[in-house]
Amino acid sequence: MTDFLNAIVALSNFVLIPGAAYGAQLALGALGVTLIYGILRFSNFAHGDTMAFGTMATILVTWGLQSIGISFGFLPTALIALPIGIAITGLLLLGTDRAIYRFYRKQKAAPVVLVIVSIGVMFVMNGLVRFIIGVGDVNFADGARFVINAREFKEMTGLDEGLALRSTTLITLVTAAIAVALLFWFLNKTRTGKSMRAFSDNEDLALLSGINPERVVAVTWLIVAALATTAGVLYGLDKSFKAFTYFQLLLPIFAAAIVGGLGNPLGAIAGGFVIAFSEVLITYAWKKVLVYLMPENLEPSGLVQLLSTDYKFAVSFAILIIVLLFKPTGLFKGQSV
Amino acid sequence: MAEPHLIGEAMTGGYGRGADILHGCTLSVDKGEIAVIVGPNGAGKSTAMKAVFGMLNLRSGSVRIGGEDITHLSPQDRVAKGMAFVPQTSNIFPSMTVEENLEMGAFLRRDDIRPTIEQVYDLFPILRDKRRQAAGELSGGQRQQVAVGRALMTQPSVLMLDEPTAGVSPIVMDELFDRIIEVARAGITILMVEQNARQALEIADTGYVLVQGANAYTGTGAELMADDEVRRTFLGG
Amino acid sequence: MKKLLLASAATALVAGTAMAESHSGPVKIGIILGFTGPLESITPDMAGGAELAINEVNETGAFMGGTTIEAVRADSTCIDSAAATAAAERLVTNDGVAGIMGADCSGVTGAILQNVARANGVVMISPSATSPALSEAEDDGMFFRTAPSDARQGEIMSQVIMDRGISEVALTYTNNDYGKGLADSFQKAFEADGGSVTITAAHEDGKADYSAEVASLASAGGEVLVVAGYTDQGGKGIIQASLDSGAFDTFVLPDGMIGQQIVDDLGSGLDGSFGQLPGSDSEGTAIFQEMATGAGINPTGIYTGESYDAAALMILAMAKAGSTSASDYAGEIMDIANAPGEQILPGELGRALELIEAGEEIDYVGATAVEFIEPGESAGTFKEIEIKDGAIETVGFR
Amino acid sequence: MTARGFLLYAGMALLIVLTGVFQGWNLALTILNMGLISAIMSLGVNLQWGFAGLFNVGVMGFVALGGLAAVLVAQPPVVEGWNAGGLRLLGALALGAAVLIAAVQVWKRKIGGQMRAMVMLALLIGGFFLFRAALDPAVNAIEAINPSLSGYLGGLGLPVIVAWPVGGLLAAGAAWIIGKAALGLRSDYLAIATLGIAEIVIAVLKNEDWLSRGVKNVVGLPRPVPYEVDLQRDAGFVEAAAGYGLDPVTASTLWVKILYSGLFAVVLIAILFLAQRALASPWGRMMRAIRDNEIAASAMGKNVTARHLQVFILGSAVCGIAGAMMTTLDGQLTPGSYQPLRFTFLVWVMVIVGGSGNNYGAVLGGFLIWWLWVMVEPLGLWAMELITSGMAADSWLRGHLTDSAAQMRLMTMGIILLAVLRFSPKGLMPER
Repeated sequence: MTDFLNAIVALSNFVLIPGAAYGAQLALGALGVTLIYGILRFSNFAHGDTMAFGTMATILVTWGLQSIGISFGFLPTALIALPIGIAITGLLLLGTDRAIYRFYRKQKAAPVVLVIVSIGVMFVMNGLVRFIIGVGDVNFADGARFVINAREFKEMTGLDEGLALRSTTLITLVTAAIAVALLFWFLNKTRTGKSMRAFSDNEDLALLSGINPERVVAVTWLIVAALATTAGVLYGLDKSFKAFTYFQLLLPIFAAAIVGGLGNPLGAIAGGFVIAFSEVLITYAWKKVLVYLMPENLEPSGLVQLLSTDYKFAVSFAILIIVLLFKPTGLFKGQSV
Repeated sequence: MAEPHLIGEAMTGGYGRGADILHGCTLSVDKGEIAVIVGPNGAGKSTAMKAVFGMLNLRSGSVRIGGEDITHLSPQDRVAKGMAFVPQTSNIFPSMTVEENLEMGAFLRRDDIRPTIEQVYDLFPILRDKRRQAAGELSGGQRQQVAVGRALMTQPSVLMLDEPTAGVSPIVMDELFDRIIEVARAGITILMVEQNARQALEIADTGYVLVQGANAYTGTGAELMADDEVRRTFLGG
Repeated sequence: MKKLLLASAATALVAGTAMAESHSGPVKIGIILGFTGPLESITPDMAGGAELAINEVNETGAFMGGTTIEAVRADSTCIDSAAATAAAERLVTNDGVAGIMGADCSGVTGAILQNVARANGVVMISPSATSPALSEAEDDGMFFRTAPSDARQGEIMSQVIMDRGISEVALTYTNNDYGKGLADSFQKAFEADGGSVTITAAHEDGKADYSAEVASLASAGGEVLVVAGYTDQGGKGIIQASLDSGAFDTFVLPDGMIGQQIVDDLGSGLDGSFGQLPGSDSEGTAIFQEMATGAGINPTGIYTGESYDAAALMILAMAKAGSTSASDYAGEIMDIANAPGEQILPGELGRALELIEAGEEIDYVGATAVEFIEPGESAGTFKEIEIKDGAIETVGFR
Repeated sequence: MTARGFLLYAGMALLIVLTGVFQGWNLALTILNMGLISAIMSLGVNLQWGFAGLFNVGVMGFVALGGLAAVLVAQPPVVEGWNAGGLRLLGALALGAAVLIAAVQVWKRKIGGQMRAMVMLALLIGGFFLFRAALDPAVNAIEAINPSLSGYLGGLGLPVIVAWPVGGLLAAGAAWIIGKAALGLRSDYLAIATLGIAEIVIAVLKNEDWLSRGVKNVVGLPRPVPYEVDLQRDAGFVEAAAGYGLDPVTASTLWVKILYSGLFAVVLIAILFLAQRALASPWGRMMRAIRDNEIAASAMGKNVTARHLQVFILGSAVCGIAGAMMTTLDGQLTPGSYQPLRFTFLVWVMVIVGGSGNNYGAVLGGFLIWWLWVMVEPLGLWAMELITSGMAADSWLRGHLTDSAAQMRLMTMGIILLAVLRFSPKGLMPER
C-alpha cells in the first residue's frame, strides 16, 4: 500500500503537477492564438513576443510598486501589476491593429498575407522588448515560494517520496482556471462575447445582423492582450523572464493551438495539456514508479524510457503531425481559411 | 396611388468596378405583400435583390423604403431602417445554438427580445425544441427556418429571401412557403428570389421576370402564370 | 522603394566614411560576441569585462608609448556563421583590428577562425569556446582560449565527486558542444574511476519548460545531480525545478554553472552543492569582482573574467612584442600567460606594462588564473568550490 | 526584366560596390558570397510560394539537410566507426523503414476500422522497440570511438562540390515524405506542420551523433578552393599578386572569395535559368493557375495535389542545395546554430521584399536583405551614436541605447517587411 502511495506521489510530483502547470501556461497562450485565428483569421506569429511585451510591462510596473513599498503578502506583487500590464499591452495591440492590421482588413487581404504581416510585427516587437528591458534573465517572483514543500510532505506523511506544490504553480492553475472561466462566460453569456462568436462563425452574416466588425476586432485584441499578458506573467513567475525564451515559447503554443484545432477555444485548452503532457510522459523514465509498483523480482533494471529527453521538443511536434494526419483540423475540429 | 412600401427604381450597376449586371431594373412591393423575382440563370435575380439591400454600387437609380431614400446607406444601416436579408448560403451561425442565432439577429435592438423569440418559435415550432442545439447540426429545412427566424428578429418591415428553398425537399418547401405567407399576413413586406418559379408565383402578389438584368415581365403571380410566353420560356411549359 | 535603396546607400556611405576616418590612431581590438541570439543575455557583461581591461590599460598610458586602445564590438549572433564571418571580416579589413577577443559560441568561433582569422593572419582569443574539436582545428598558431577545454574539466570533476565518497550520479548537460563535450569526458572519467551515471539527459537552452528532464532525472535517481550547463540558461531551470520538486538536494557545478547570481537567485537551495572552475587562487577573482562591480558590470556572469583575461593577454603580448602585428605578438601570448615571471593580477596591468618595458618576465594570472598549454588553451588548474550559506567558498585546488 | 528591375539591380550592385569602396573589398565579397547563397534559398521558397502558393515555414530543415550532405559527402570515412557498427546500424535503419512502410500499407488496406488502427498501432509500437533494440548497440559502438574527434561514420571522402547536388537530393527526399504526409493540410495547418518538421530534422541532426557528430559539430570540412595560407606560401601566387600591387594576405583572401563567388554564381544562374524556363512553360502557367484558383483548376482536371508535391520537392531541393553551399562556405556543420528566425523567417523576408512570384525579385531580395542583415549592425550603432551624441557621456540612457544597438537588426528587418507589405505589397519587383 505504501509502495502504491509512493508511486502515486512520485508520479504526481514529477509528472502531473509540473505538466499541469506547463499545460495551463501553454493553454492560455494557445487561447490567444486561437482567438485571433477564429476572429481575425490568421495565425499570429507575433504572439510569443506579445507575451514577452506584456510580461515586460508587468515587470516594470511590479518594480515600480516594489520601489514604493507595495507588496501582496504571500502572493507575488506581479499579480497587482498584472491589470496595468494588461492595459498597456492592450494599448499596444490596439495601436498595432490601427497602424498595421486594419489596412489589410479593409483590403480584404488573403489570410496568409496577414500571417506574413504578423511575422513583420514579430520582428519589430522582438526588438522593442529587448530595447526596453534588455536581454537578460529577470526574476520577478516574490512572495511565498511553496504551499507544501517536498521535505515537509515527507515528514507529514511518512512516505519516501515528497510532494512539492509551489505557490506559483498553484497561482498558475487557479489564475488559468479563472481566466478560462471568465473567457467562456464572456463568449457564451455576454452580448459582446456572442457577437464575437457570431463574427467568427460567419463574418458576412454578422455584418448583416448589425454587428460592428471594428468593435469585435478591438475587443478581441483586448482579450488577447489579457490572455497573453496573463500567460506570460504566470510563466515568468513560475520560471523567469527572458526575451529569447518567450520567442521560443511560440512554437509549443502554436503546436497546442493546432493540435486542439485552430479557432476552437476548447481545443486550445486541450491542446495545451496534450503538448505539455506528451513532452513529459513520452520522455519520462518510468523506473521509479515501476520499482514501487512491481514485485521485487520484476523490477526494471533500465530506465524504462521511451525516448531520451533530447527528443522532448521533437515529440510535441511529432504528436502535432500525427494528429493532423488523422484529424486534419485538429482534435476539436478547428476552422481553416 | 401611394408609393409602394419598398421600391428599387431603375437600378443600374454591378459588383465593384466590374461590368454592369443590372440595367434599369425596377422592383417594388407593397406593405404586407409578397413579391417574387424569377428568371433564367444569370438573369441577375440575386444581384437585383442585393442591389435593393445595398450590397453593390448603383451607378444610377434609387432605393426607397416607406418613402425615405436609402440609396446611399450601407447594408447595416438599411437593417436599422427595417430591412432584413436572408442570404442563400451561409445564412446561419453554425457553431451557435438556435437561440443564440436568434439573439444575434436582434443584435441592434436594445429592448426586450423575448417576445420576438417567442413569436419566431410560434412560427417555427421545431426551433423551440432545438433551441439549445448548434444550428450547424440541424437539417437543411430547419436551418432555413433558423435563417428566416434570425432575420425576423429585427422586427423588420421588409424581409428579403434569396432562394429560401434551395436544396430542401418538396415537402419542406411547401411548409416554408406556408410560413412565408404567414409572415406576410403579419404585415411584413416580402421580396424573394426563387428557382422554383411555379410554386413561388402561386403565392406571389407580384412577380418579376428578369432577363439580363432588366425587367422582362411584371404582373401578379396569377397573371404571369397565365401568360403563355412566360410559361413557355421560364416555367417549362 | 528606390528611395529606400538610395537612403541606405547614402547612410552606408556616411557610416563608411565615419569608420574609414579612424583608420590611423589608436590600436583596435575587435570584440565579437553574440549580442543577439541565444547567448545575448550573458554577452554584454563579457564585452564589459574585455573593455574593462582595455580601459585599465588606457588609463595607465603605458601601452606602447601612450598609444590608446579602442574596442570595436561586433555581433557574432552565436548561431549565424555567415553573419559572424561578415562581422569579423568587417573588423579585420575595414576597422583594421589588431586582434579579436572572441568569439563566444564554438560554431561561429570555428567559422571566423577558418574564414577570417587564419586567412588574414589575425589572433583570436576566445573567452568561452570550449569545444574539444577546436583544440584540433588548424589555426596556424593564431587561436587561443582562456576557457579550458572540456576534456580536462571532466576528469577533475570526476575526482572531486569521488573524493566526497559519491559513486552514483545523474547527469544533465546543455545540448551544445560545451555541455556534450563536458558530459562525455566526465562520464568516461567517472566510470573509469568506478562510479556510475544513472542517466545522461540533455537539455536545450532557452526552452520553455524542464519538467520532463527533471522527471526523468529524478526517476533514474543518484546521490547528486551533475549539471553541465549555464547559470542563466537551462541549467538554472533544471536546478530550480529539481529543488522545487525535491528531486535532488545537492548539485555538482562545473564552470558554466558557477556564479554569484545563481546562488542569490536560488537562495539556500544550493547550500552544500559543490563544483570546480578554473583558477589557482581566489585572489585574482576577488579583485576582478571588485573592479567589475565598480564599473557596473556583473562580475559573476559566466566568462566575464575570461573575457577580461583574453583582452589583457592580447594587449600584454602586443606590448611585449612591441608590435600590433599578429605574426609578431602571437608567439608571445604563451610566454605572457605562463611562469616564469612576476604574477600579474587584475588591476595590475599598468605594472605589467612597466615590467615588460623593463624587459622583465611576467606571468599573467588574471581573473581566472590563466595558464596556457599547447595548443594555446587554458591548462586548467581548477579550484574546488562549495556553496555555504549563500556564498561560493573555495575549499581546495586541483 | 523591366526598367525598374534593372534600376533595382543596379542599385543593389552599387550598394555592394560602395561597401567595397568604403568598408573594404573583403567585406563586400563576403556579403556577395552569402548574398548569392541567400538568393538561391530565396529562389527555392519563391518556387513554392510564388509559383504555387505553398506556405512552407520549414525552410530551416531543408537548409540543414543540405548541410548534412556536405558532411556525408566530403568528410573522409571513419573506418573504425564502420567496423564497429556501421553495417548493424544500416540494418537497423532498414528495419525501421520497413516497419514504417508496413504500417502505411496496413493503413491503406480496407479492413475494418477498429482492427486496422489496432494492427497499425501494434506494428508501430512493436517495431519501435525492435528498432531501438537493433539501433542502440550499433550507435553506442560507433559513438564510443574517439568521441571528441570522430565518434561518427564520416562521409564518402568525395569532393565537396558533389555535396551540392546531393544536398538537393537529400532535401528532395525529405520533401517527398513530408509532402506526401502534409500537403493535404489546409492553410495555416501546413505552415505549422512544416515548422514542426523542421524542428524535428534539427533535433535529429543534434542528437544522432553517429550521423554528423551532433552538437559536437563537424569542423574543417574540405574546401573546393585553395586555403589562403597555402596561397600566401605559394611563390607564384605572391608574385602574381605583387604584379597587381597587392600584398599576399589581401590578394589571397580576395582570390579565395572570388573563386567562391564564381562557383556560387554559376549555380545561381543555372537555377535562375531553370526557374525562369519553368515559370514560362505550360507547367509554370498551370502552377500559377492552381495557385490563383485551386478549385477551378481541380475542376478542370488538374491534379492539384500531385502538382503541389512536385513544386514542394523542387523548392525544397533548391533550399537543400543552398544549405550545402552554405556549409561548404562556412567550412563546418553546427547543427545547434539552426534557428527558425534566421533560416526560415529571414528567407521569407527576402522573398516577400524582393517580390513573390518573380524570380528576379526573389534573387534581389536575397541580396538586399542579406546586405542589410550584415550592415544594419554598424549602421545601427552609428545611428545610435548620432542620436545619443547630445547626451552626457555617462548618462544611463546613452549607455542603454548604445548597448541595445545590436537589437536594431531584428527591428529593422521587421520594419522593412512591414513597409514593403504596406506600400509595395507585391514586393520591389512585382510579378507581371
